[in-house]
Amino acid sequence: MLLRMNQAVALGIRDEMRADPSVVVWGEDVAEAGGVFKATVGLHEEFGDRVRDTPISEMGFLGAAVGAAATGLRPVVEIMFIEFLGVALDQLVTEAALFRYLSGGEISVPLVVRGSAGAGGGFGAQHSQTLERWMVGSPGLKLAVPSSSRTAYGLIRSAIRDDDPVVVLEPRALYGEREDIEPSDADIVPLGKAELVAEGSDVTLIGLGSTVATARAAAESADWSADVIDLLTLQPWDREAVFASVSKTGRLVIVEENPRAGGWGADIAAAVAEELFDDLVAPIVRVTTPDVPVPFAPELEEKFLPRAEEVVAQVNGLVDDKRSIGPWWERETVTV
Amino acid sequence: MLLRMNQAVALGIRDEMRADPSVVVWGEDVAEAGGVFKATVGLHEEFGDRVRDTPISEMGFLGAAVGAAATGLRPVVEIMFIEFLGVALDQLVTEAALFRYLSGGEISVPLVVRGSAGAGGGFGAQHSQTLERWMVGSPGLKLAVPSSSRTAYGLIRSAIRDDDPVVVLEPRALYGEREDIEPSDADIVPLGKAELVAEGSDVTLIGLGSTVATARAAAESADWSADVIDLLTLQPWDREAVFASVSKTGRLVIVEENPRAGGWGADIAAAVAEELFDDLVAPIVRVTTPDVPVPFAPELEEKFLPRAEEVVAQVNGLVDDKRSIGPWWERETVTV
Amino acid sequence: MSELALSRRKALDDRVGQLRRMIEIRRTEENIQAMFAAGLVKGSTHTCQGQEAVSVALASVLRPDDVVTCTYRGHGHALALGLTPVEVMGEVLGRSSGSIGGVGGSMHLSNPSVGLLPTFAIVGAGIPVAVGAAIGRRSTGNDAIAVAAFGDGATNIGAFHEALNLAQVWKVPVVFLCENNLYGEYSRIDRTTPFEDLYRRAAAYDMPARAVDGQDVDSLAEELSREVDAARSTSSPRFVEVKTYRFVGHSRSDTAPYRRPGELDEWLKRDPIEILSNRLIAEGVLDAEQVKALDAEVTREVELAVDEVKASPPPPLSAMFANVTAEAGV
Amino acid sequence: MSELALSRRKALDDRVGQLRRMIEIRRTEENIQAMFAAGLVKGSTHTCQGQEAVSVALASVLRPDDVVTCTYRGHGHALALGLTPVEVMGEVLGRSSGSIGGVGGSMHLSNPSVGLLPTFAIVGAGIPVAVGAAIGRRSTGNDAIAVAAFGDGATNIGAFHEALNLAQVWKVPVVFLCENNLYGEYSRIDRTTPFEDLYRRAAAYDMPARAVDGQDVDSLAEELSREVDAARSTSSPRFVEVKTYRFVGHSRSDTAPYRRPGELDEWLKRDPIEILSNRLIAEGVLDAEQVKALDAEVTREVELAVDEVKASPPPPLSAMFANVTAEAGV
Ligand SMILES: Cc1ncc(C[n+]2csc(CCOP(=O)(O)OP(=O)(O)O)c2C)c(N)n1
Ligand SMILES: Cc1ncc(C[n+]2csc(CCOP(=O)(O)OP(=O)(O)O)c2C)c(N)n1
Ligand SMILES: [Mg+2]
Ligand SMILES: [Mg+2]
Repeated sequence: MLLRMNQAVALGIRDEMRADPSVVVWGEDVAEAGGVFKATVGLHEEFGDRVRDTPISEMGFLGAAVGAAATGLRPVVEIMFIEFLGVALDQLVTEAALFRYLSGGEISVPLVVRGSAGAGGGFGAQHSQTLERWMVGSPGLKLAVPSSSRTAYGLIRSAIRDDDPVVVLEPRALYGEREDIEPSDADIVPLGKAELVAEGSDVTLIGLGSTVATARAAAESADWSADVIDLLTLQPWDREAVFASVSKTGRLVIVEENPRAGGWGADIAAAVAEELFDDLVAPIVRVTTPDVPVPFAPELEEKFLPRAEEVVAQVNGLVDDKRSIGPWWERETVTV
Repeated sequence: MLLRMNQAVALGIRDEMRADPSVVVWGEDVAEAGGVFKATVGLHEEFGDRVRDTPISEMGFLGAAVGAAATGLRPVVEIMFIEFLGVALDQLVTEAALFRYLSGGEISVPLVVRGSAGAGGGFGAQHSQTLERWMVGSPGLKLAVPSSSRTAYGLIRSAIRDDDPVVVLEPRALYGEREDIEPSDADIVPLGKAELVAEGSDVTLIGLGSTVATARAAAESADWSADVIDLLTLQPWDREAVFASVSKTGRLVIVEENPRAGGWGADIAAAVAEELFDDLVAPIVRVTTPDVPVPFAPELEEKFLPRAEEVVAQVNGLVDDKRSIGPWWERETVTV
Repeated sequence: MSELALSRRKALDDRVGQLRRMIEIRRTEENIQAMFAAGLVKGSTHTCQGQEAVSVALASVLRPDDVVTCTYRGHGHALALGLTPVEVMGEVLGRSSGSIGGVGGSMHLSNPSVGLLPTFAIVGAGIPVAVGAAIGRRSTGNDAIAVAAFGDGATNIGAFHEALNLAQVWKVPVVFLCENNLYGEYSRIDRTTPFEDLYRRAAAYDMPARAVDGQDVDSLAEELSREVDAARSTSSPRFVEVKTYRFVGHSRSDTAPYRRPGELDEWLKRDPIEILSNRLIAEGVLDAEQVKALDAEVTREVELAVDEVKASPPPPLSAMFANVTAEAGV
Repeated sequence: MSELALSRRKALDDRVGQLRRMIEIRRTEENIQAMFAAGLVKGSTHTCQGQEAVSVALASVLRPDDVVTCTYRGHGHALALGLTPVEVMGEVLGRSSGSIGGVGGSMHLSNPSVGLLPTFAIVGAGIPVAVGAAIGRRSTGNDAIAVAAFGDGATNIGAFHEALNLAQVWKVPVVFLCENNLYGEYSRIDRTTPFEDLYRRAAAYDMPARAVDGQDVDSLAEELSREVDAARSTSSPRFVEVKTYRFVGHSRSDTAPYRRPGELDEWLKRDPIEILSNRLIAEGVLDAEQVKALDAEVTREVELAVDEVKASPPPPLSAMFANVTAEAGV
């Protein structure tokens, strides 16, 4: 069936709720309204009080979810826009992530936090970031990012089954994208495993969430050939898949929807540069957004985001001259 | 005079308060008690109500500081342990950092957030992290980390003078360290500038805060010679200083007090690997903590932190074999 | 821009000016919704039809140096405080004519020259900021106050609690203005909050508090004036709950199917524009024809503003890099 | 370990057992302070002398499957709920004999088998967690409740507000237990909070609330029992403010110079251990000699525990890598 990504999320949650009565869903307007982004539609009808609307109290209901997870439930909490974690981060990274450690392994916190993330929707500077960096580097926490209906379905199911707190960042721009799938248990996407979504030999392109399509589009439009990796899980990321590909291609371009500073690709670039030093025939390039707030005006927002043409330009530089040409905002003269 | 780092902080704030009546200091027990870490001692006595104790309400008083900064004051807010930002991050990164942009440049937020950070003091998993990654990648925000009494004095003064929100992460382990200085205006340390604290030719070591001493100790104990860079400001970091040194030495080891995942060194490693690809004669190595919570037991906490011996071992690998030997927890067999 | 804003503010000194402004807010919001429906507005918009009296009454009793923090549902406040329909709609469309040049969007309007801090897209975030703004203003020896305007739903978030406590303990002249429109997004207040009379929450901070009608701009302005004066003269906080209602959905194309049956109709009987129009007619200040003419005139003005905005260019690429830090230039 | 904890819990069923436990808590805390002073404890410790009755009364009225969240000032609660002095002091010293093997320290004790979730080092963080824990327990058809224990200072933080609201709206059986010891760190309550009778804050959530004496374990147990039963049977939250006092500084070597003159002396007259000892003597349950002997015995036991802890090894290196995620092994 043709499924939009938000429908795929709802379906994944539904299937886990059918399989396991301990799964509950909490968040602002997730029950009666089925979520602001319609990613929980139908759940309240089917599961009644297991799906609950909360007051506007992210710290309160996320904290409650931590407590519930520690005592037998598997709460799936929606943080409508991931920025809202800014009022509740403590419960996720300082409490949930550390409970197993701080209970000497006696307590698991099988909590899922779903948050919509990213730009492209015209939601402005406070509702358009991806903010992986708030979660990455929190020992005890896992972080996954779907790139399609299929992977959204598969990852949310894995996340719910996982015995540790897992954050799923759903690229908001993809909620409306359709994919023809018949999701079933066979489509569960394991955490920690990347997927090779295109094969080639000249360069490895890594995408995550919204940038997987960007990387694919770049690969399809160019005359070099690329391995395109959909990373899917950022914490822990799939070193094996990345290293295998880059040792083959010798070139790596990481396509990230986040500012360059603190962006998720830096960890991977650093690890590859360290471990595959001798295999690299050209510098690793990160295609990111500039280090500025997400602009609202549609023309600027589009330019702000990583684009396939930019990926192509960067790979061309690596293939032709073995050098990095620098990001577009350094190449073009932008007078402020 | 022999000044402990906490005294240097207080002196730096005092000098700015004397120079500028708009500087105020708010935080939990910063006034009458002079701060839990005694970094505001004497200020309440000299400046009265400009130094205020707050309720335990990080979101409330940090938010109030944002409003005060937007309307003419220069608040210096103490976040006792930087983890406490987990209950207030929104005000720093989503409000303060974006106010200039979201006011079309009409509003400045000259806010300073001081937070004690890091391990080594036996404060356990929820009071020992450095958490630079919560701030890095927030456009609009600056982030500095002193490594000594002199730099603490100099950076806090720059931070207070700066017209944007600046976070100063004070390594808690250094509060008690003494340095013989006579601080004056000449000691103001500019934001965005690193310092070369030792010169050499075989390798560049970068430290930040607590790890500057680690890097120095390593350089002093080895038979290779190193440029040791005290980064001082992490956002924006001093590309010029780093690139100049690494293009000279051809080798780089970054010493970070944070987990490898999401650690601050990754950005620098990625940038150097990209821009100085041809200059590097060996892989860039990051010496970090393992990706685990900060353990309490003193024996474990000591082992957890980056140590000079580990830096030496890593550089030896680079100098001798042009290869990375991997972090200690992969070399030693740790059975769990 | 600040001249114009100040003169627009001054126009609220008389009641015809207040009526005019309420109509302007209504028409501006209607046009924004229409442009949203036509696909001209990206992202989201939160309009405030039905709550116009709150914005106008508030702006009419504040001084330009008083500071206001408000929310994404801030177009009405912005227009009342002095921004023009072009500045508001320009921002909503992402054009350079917008209040901050189009880089902010519907949720981010700003004009410090009339006391409007950048509007807040995070629920509750503006509440502690208002506390600090009052302190900031006072620090210059000025007796300005600050107002934090927020919704009923925001009273459930931590920042609300911390801000009220801090303001009371520090005796800060802030008016906490809760616009209780009975809904937070799609949830009615009774499903998220133990009771509807939110002014009662101020007792947890020993703060003087009252509930007032939000549909009659005359009585509201009187009440707000009293509270603002009290905050100013005693240098201490007050809490005012304004009973009001939004006549439209929460945002975007929300049709508000979650309303209680009949509730909207009841509230529509208390349309603030009608209440003031009828009273001005009853008092002989205007006649029915004049009210009609005024409406037509304002409607036309707003339509012209729509044309102007549509014709105005998007921001230049350089706007993406400006105003990030002091060093990033302007 | 869970057997032992349960039998220690059972020992609170009689009042001599309660006296014994209060003495044990007092001596354990004294030893911790002494070891801190001697440089044997790294970091910080927050001891609870003066508040022992709260821990013991609470543990005596809870079932082992009820859940408790408490704070860094949690040694007393942990001992009352069933942890041993060795487990507490072992953790404080970072030894493998500690409650979580020494990787947590003074602020992080845990034993889910008697309902103790990992104690919270972040002010307020445990309050919403307790709300969820009650929901979690209830989801299995069990009629357990949860208790959130926290200080006076914590009532000023957002998590407190959000948790109480949520518990009331969702009708969750939680007892919010505010140990009002008049100080948050070095600040007296009157400097951070508009009034001292914190039970009044519950009215902001329409929550039943009362203030009770925290020094007399008998009356306190009676009051808490009533509240716990009410929460359990009505499946709804209650707020209890316990008036108490810490006889020692906030943490580490704090000598509490900030106290009001005479305040400590007044409170020392209401030492919970003395109150119960005297009553048991007056009632003829024990005589003065027996109380002395009990004290000596417990003191000796705790000293032996100190020896045991000092002799116990630090955690192995592998403990640093264990229990990070489910995959990281145990
Ligand atoms: C911290 C946070 N949580 C959730 C949201 C999403 N959100 C935007 S508006 C809104 C409802 C707010 O209701 P209320 O405070 O009553 O204001 P109103 O919209 O009625 O004016 C919500 C939940 C947000 N912006 N910020
Ligand atoms: C969010 C946060 N802010 C500040 C602190 C530092 N801190 C630790 S204990 C404490 C005082 C708490 O006072 P109270 O709630 O009365 O509890 P008590 O210590 O008296 O038991 C403070 C401010 C913290 N741990 N967490
Ligand atoms: Mg509302
Ligand atoms: Mg207290």
